[in-house]
Amino acid sequence: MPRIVVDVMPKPEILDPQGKAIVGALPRLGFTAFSGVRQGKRFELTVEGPVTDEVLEQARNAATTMLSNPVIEDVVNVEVLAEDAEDTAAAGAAAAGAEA
Amino acid sequence: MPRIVVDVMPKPEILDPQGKAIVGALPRLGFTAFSGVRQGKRFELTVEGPVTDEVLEQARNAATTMLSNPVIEDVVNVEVLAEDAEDTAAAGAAAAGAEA
Amino acid sequence: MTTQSARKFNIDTVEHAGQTPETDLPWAELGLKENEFEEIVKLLGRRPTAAELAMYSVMWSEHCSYKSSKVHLRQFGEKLTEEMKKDMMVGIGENAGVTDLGDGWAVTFKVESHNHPSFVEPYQGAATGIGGIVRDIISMGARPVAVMDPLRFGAIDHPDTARLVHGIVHGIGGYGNSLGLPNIGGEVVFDSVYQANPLVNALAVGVLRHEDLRLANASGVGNKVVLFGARTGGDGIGGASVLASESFDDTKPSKRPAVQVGDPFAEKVLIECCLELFKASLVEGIQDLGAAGISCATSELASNGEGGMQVELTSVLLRDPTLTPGEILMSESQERMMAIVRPENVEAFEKVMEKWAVEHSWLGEVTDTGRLIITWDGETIVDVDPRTVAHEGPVYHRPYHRPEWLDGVQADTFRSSAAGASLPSSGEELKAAVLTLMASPNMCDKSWVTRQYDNYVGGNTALSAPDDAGVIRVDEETGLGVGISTDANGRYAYLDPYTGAQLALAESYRNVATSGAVPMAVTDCLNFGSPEDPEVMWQFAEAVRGLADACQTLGIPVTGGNVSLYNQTGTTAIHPTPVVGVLGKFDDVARRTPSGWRKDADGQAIYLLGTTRDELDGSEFANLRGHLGGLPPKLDLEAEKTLGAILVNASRDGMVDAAHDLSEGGLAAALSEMALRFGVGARVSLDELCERDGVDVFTALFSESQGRAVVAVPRSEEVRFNDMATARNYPVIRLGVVDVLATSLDVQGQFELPLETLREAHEATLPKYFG
Amino acid sequence: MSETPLIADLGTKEEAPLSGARIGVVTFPGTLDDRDAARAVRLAGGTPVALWHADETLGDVDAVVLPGGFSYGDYLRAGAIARFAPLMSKIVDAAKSDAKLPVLGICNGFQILTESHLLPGSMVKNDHLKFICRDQVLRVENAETAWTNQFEAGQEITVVLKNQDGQYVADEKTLDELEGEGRVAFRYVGWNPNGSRRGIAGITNAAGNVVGLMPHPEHAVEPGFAPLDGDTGAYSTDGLGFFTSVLNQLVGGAK
Ligand SMILES: Nc1ncnc2c1ncn2[C@@H]1O[C@H](COP(=O)(O)OP(=O)(O)O)[C@@H](O)[C@H]1O
Ligand SMILES: [Mg+2]
Repeated sequence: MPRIVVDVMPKPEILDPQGKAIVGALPRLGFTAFSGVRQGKRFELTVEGPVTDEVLEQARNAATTMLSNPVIEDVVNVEVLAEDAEDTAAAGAAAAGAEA
Repeated sequence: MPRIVVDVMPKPEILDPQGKAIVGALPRLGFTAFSGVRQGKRFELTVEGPVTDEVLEQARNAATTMLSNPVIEDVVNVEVLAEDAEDTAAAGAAAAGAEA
Repeated sequence: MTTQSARKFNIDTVEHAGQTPETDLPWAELGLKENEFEEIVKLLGRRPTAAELAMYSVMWSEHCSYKSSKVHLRQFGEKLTEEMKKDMMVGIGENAGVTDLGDGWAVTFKVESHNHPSFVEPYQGAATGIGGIVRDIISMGARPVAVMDPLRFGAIDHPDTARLVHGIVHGIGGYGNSLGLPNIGGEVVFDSVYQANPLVNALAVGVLRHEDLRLANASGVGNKVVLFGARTGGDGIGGASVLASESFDDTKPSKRPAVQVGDPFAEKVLIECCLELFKASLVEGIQDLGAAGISCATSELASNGEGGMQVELTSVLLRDPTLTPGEILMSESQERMMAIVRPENVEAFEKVMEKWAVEHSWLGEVTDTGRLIITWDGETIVDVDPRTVAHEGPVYHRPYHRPEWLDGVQADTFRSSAAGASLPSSGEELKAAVLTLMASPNMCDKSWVTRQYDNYVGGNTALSAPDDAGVIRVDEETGLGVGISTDANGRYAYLDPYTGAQLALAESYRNVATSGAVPMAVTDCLNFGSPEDPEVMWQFAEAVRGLADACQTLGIPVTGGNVSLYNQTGTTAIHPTPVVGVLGKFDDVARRTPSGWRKDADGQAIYLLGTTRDELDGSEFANLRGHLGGLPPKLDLEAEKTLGAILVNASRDGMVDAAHDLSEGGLAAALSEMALRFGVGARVSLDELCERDGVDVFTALFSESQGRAVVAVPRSEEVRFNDMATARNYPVIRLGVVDVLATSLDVQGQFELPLETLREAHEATLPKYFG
Repeated sequence: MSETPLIADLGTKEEAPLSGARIGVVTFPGTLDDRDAARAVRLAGGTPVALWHADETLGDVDAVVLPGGFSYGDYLRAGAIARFAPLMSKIVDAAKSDAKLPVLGICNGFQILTESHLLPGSMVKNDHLKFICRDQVLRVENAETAWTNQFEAGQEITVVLKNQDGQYVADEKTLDELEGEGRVAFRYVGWNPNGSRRGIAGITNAAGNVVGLMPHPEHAVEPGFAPLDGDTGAYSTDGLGFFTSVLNQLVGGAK
């Protein structure tokens, strides 16, 4: 079944405590190449049928109204997952998802 | 400065309480197109200089050893952020990241 | 929703099993021994189906069947006296024991282990440990009201310890805090013997009205069987998933998560939803799903009730539609319950589910056939006598013998050892020793841990860490309440498991009495190495015998508990660690005694109850010097009873304002903790004590003699208090006074220890290692 | 010196005289401190009324408390899903209406209020990334709101702090506005326990009827089950002031 990915990141001006903790810990494990880390969220929404424009529009709306809080977060990406894209056409009325 | 994205998702067979709570709430807001939701993490690692193979390798290692918990999570993606890619060449020895 | 009947399985039916007796079954991979498999064939009169094999294998595992420990645990029942049974409403054998508190109130509590899962995945292992024990409490018909967490970790400076401490503490908090259950106590102990075998024990306590008591039985022919809560996934079946062969079909994914992920939100909703069911009397019997999942719930409900049950397995709601019937039966998915509902209550039951948005599915009904019949799309895949699954599993009389090394260990006393040479004796040396002791990993301040736990939620917590017992109000009208403590000293139990187990009970009993509660009931979690090692088995047998004997003397019954075996790496077992929880009752929690003196206690007299002997073997002081040998402190249970009675009476009659028992670290630890509790100093002298008991100052400070407690007595009560102790013939001695102006612990003629210095040393240790 | 038993005052369960005011306490799935909030209302002399998140009407309550907890597990963001409950839209409307329904959001309730945009800013994880439970001293910065009029401005009170996502954040402009309009209601005294901007523990809307704070006043209402006042060592019942304030306001009492 096709999936839509929604990526949400903390706004650049908001301090990200988790990212800060990670950037502090990385060098201790020998990872010295990174000067900053920010931790956001990735949602994968499973779609029953084909990903129509209407469905993508729903995903975009859900992303801004519920999956993110505009005061502290930005939606940085909403897209159909590439690896599912080939299935998409074939997907049709497949059986229901496991997670409902 | 270039950024590397690391995406981490709960393993498919593992319960994802976050995704479950969201999938239950979506229809109440009129978002009926989605049969399943899984919530993972997205990390953005800022790189000081150019993204060499060595740096990417560090990111991959950090992804599996520190940014994810292999017992319950999969690293589903490690890549240079496309929108930064054009900067990459020019990046060179830019100033330090905001978050360090 | 997927209807599973549509799925293609090559189902191994009972009929098929009858026709194919020669089929190879993976009984060994499922952990069964050959004789056990043969026993199953004998019981059934044919080979088991794959689903039956799944059920027997999980239900006959050590964890579910207690096959190695059963013969010993019997003593808890055999040694019960009439006095001990008086307030016991439900004893061992049910999900948790229930004790009558009077006024129509009852309390249920139990401690359980989640050791191994917490080593593999500390956060989720510890979280689901809390989740599991809380479901046991719900299934008695009770509202869970508090949790506790006795923990053991490896050496504090071992590289893996921080991972475990962070994950486990975070997991316990993450789950317990989200359930709205205050954490009212526990233990944090570091010892290298627990390096790859950390102990995560979790205790939950719940309260109920008598009429809400529920048991796990399926009674009433025709009553419905319902499964509700989370969906069933592949959790806890294990990577092996040998049951893939059950379907004789190798196209299915064989990856099954051994790790269970907890969903505290789902459990919180489950709690409220169950309480609503109990209140409206909508369930007849109820059982939580923990280890062995549906196998356990169906077979236990059936064998405790009318004896028969019929269940259709394709009705189970799944998270993972590829699960085979055997896997569904074994799955340990969390946050599920099974209940028995009268047909006339079905509609009302469904209304409650709807209100809380809890998924449920009707699986079948109670029958009087004496058989547990499980079908898959109408075809019978399980047809067993449920008793043979749930209660009549194998019982082993495992060989045991006293370890040969024990004589040598017991002969190696602290005083005779190199570690016991050059003991502190000058005031400066003693002061330094007290600071070192109070900063040591086991004696240091634990608030780095306990601050991550909500101890206020519910508004009924009258005492919690760092006091001797957690105290919870049960009835807001009367103040009726309970106090609970958990204790164990693995080093004592290593030196002498019989006495060691008794010492754990005695300490817990003393802690509860010190807080002012009358001890009433016991729960225990017996953490040991491999029962297949005769020396470990001997430790286990001795500990159980010791505990049962001591319960009889103290007159309080074990009402439930848990056994955790195989806590060992290679041939090295952990110290025997019998964690004992004691529950006591308050008529009014307003009378509970805190473990330190307050700012308004100036001039109150400080008394020591009990006798101090030269007992340093197995002590924290010896541990500081890396020594473990000799015999643990002597125990006089009659003296403990008297001490308990004195402390309870003193609390009830307002004769003491603060009390703290003496245990690890002895008097040095007790005085330090009492002063630090509210940051109020004291002046004491040990001269009289040393003279009376014939010990030196070092021994007076660091000996771990039992039967002792320090109390603070208001001036107006001194005469009464002294009279009470003397009347009971209990040694009592005045050590000094609370001094609000002194900002130190002043041991006169020896040293003066500024409280700030002491506090800094005491509080720095955990943050230093764990951030 | 004092001979009174240290814990004697526990026994006196004096409740304030009933004012008759009805204070709704909302329960969402995952709410934890609802019974505690109801107890606090009762001890202050009000009548607690249980409200259910899925209710379509507010009934005849005079004020509403959104209590603490982990609504919907706080899995998405604290308060994010609860905000969409049917009852929340009624509460938002009533709070914004001319009637200015007094609303107090405690901890998760505060998070729900910011998610609902009744109050500005938001909460992120504590800067130390751990759950923290401690006795907490606050300074009352604004003693004019519906929920603080029984305090004095500048008064220091002791309540309970317990949360995981308690770090208050907002952009500088919003923070300056809050400060300028006197809408910072409470500030942490001493150590900032979660890294909140400008030490902010609670804020109010411009009208003063909607107040949100991370610490828990409902856990500082009953001796014996309350935090300790750092100075006197006695139990703090400072939290009662929140509830007596709203009762006072409802009977039309001025400051
Ligand atoms: N893991 C923990 N969780 C909750 N409370 C704890 C934990 N560890 C220790 N405590 C609390 O800290 C205090 C001191 O612990 P401990 O020294 O083991 O007490 P005692 O010697 O009286 O049994 C007690 O109140 C105990 O309940
Ligand atoms: Mg104690």
